[in-house]
Amino acid sequence: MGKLITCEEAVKKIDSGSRIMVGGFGLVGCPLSLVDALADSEVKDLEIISNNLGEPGRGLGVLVRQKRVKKAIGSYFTSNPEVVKAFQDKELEVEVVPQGTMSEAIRAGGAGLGGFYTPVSVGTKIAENKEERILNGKKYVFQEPIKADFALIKAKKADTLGNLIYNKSARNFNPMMATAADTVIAEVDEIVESGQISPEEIVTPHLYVDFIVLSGGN
Amino acid sequence: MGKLITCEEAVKKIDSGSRIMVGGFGLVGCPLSLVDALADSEVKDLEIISNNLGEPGRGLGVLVRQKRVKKAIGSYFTSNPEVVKAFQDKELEVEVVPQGTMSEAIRAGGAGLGGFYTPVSVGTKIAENKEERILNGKKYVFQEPIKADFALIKAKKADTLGNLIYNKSARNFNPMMATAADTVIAEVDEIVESGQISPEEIVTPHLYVDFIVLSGGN
Amino acid sequence: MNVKHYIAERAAKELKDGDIVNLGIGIPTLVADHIPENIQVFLHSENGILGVGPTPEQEHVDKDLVNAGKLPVTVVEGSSFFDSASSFAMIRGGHVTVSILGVLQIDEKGRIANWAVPGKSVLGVGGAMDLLEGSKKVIVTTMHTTDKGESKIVKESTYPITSERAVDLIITDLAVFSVKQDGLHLIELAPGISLKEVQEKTEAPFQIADSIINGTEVTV
Amino acid sequence: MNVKHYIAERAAKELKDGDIVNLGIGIPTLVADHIPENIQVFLHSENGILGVGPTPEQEHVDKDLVNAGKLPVTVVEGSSFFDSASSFAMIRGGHVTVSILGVLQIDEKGRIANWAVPGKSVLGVGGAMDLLEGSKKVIVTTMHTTDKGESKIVKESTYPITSERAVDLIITDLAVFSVKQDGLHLIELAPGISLKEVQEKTEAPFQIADSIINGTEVTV
Repeated sequence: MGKLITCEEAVKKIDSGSRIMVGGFGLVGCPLSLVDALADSEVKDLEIISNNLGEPGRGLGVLVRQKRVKKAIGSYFTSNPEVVKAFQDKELEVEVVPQGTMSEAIRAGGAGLGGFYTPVSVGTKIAENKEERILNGKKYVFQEPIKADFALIKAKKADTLGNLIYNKSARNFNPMMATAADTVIAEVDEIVESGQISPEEIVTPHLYVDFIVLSGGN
Repeated sequence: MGKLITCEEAVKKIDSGSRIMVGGFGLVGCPLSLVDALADSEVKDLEIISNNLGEPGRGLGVLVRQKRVKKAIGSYFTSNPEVVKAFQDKELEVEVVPQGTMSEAIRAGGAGLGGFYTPVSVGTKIAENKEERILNGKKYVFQEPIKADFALIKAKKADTLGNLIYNKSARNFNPMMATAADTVIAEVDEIVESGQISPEEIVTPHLYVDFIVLSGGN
Repeated sequence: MNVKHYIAERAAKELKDGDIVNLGIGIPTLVADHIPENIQVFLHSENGILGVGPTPEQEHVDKDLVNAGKLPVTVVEGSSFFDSASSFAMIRGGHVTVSILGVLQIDEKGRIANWAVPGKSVLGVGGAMDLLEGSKKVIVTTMHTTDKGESKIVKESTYPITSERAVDLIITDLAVFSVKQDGLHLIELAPGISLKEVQEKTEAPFQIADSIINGTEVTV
Repeated sequence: MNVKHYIAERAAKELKDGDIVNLGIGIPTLVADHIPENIQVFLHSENGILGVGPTPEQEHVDKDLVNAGKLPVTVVEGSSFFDSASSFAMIRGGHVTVSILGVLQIDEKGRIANWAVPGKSVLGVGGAMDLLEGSKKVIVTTMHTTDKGESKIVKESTYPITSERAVDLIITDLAVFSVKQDGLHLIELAPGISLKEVQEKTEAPFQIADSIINGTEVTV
């Protein structure tokens, strides 16, 4: 099947203006080699869907500093002051979604749903422009699914088919993002032969993974 | 914590008229010892949520034969002729839900969602009384979450805290049902000490499991 | 060769290397025996398996390892197990490349009926609607006519349809039809079958590919 | 004892054996150091951990193992890891028994503000709304007043609220309030604190439990 490519080959698939999901909770579980390769490329005007935008000059923070990010969708951007500044300078558009709503919306995108109702954010500033509906006596807001052109994810280990397992709390958004993009590129620390990961342990089955790159590889 | 009880103690918690989820795809992954204990109890007028109602005189089919089931919600009942007959004789009410919609609705029940839109069944007889809605140019139907008073599930192994792993295709509906009932009772083949199942492999974390019974135990 | 195996073999030729394939009950199940040796496809079973393998010998049957038809199966190297919600998320989300399904009837728009009988209460649907809605490509394999000799490819289905979504390809013992925006297109005749026979045994209207009109159509 | 540790210790006394507990950033994090030895509780972290353990020594830090505050942690025996969607399904679905959260303000109905500042654009919410909406019980731990000496327990919040859901218990350095349908109820005074001081430093109206009026209230 030959899913293994270099980080350079991977980012060549990405055009300016693409909508890209990037795994990770801060730097933990973020595909840093792929992000570095993006930083070395020419792409710009990116729409990034990720819980955060890294730290100043680290992870996705590099792309922010390079002004390659046009819009960001995530749950918490305050931890990177350069994101706050880029927003204030109107260089960066930001959409804040509660973390649970965001992870569920990405799952819904990958699962072919048209949207769902969540009780989270009802009556708050975040729900101001959202459809509210009472179901069985309780208030909910409607959330659309989130999808993307690309997902750049980080796993611990892949087999040659593309089955993935993750490491500890570095799992976070990666398994959902693997389901919700047209092209999924997984950065991994190790590649083993098919059959070397137990069928019971596989978290992301290979049908979700289009390409594999090795961490630190180029 | 002491979650381990006998099958007899488990079914004593269940009153007549209860709404009960039962895991399994046919007999595979069905908690047969718990079902047998139910058959030996006095409960009746049960509402059963399960993909099927067993086979004639086997699994949930025993409860059908005993006329303990008032209503069944599932995706495929045709495989048990006694269910068909009980339905025709108006002894049993039946609600048929497409298998993917059913599994997603149980997940939604456990995940605190108010409902979701699925494209499955649009324009068919099954969607006749359902709300239809066009989202991003595509037709969807609304599905409510499914919850229950009890979930009787089957796993391969539990640790003493109640963490669960499953066996092969016997996993099926069990992990979702573990999230969507007020009281969750897991029937397992083996109980190990806490810490004996890898944190990466656990499919159902212990917070979902109220009681554990041993298969074949009483 | 048994005519059902002929249909299954013809369907197997539609598969491409790397395809994720879901096989329905009946003729579709036979497709697994005819997958070309030069390609690798992965069989998905909606009860929670990716990488279904051949039927086991009796002594190797594992009661916890069955396919969606509840028959014992094995798994191949690189397979994985998952729960039903995850499995149907794959299907509905468009991650299954090809589903091959059986039918009761197909209408002139290529919509199929394969789950319920008219006038009777519906007591089972299983995963039929999910597969039809979600799979990237749907191939139907069926005998061209019923046991009574009636066309299964009809103007208007007398059975309740399974989905508004039309299938992509219809493979019968007599012919192959491609389904397009404007309806059915006959694109291939089975060996030894005449256009006339297909016309007589097909109730629904269909267009005929140039290759068949010109007699240049060659059975694959 | 440091006053923040006093608040954390008081909050820890609310926990019961078997509770699934989510701790917010700040004082709530300190609660982990004060869990009574005769009970076992399980710490949930919304980034995908059940069974969070103590902070590791520097040489045992694992970059892939952090809590929701992105600080290095360990895990205890019987812990498990899961993805963010599963983690928030636990929270929203009511499977977390107690969340202990910090706040900017609490209003007279017991609704809290802990995520945004008025007049400024909102650039972060994280999991605050999910935890407040989904947890079976929510306890707030906070200093009674701001650094400027202003009451954090106010009639109407000047900050945007995090949820319409009121919290259940408010624990400050001065007092403990229970939140009921009719508003705040002062149920306990911190050691050495007078009712008068709490009344002076609390902007929101509150009822006073009989035990405090009668002077029979005993600090736990």
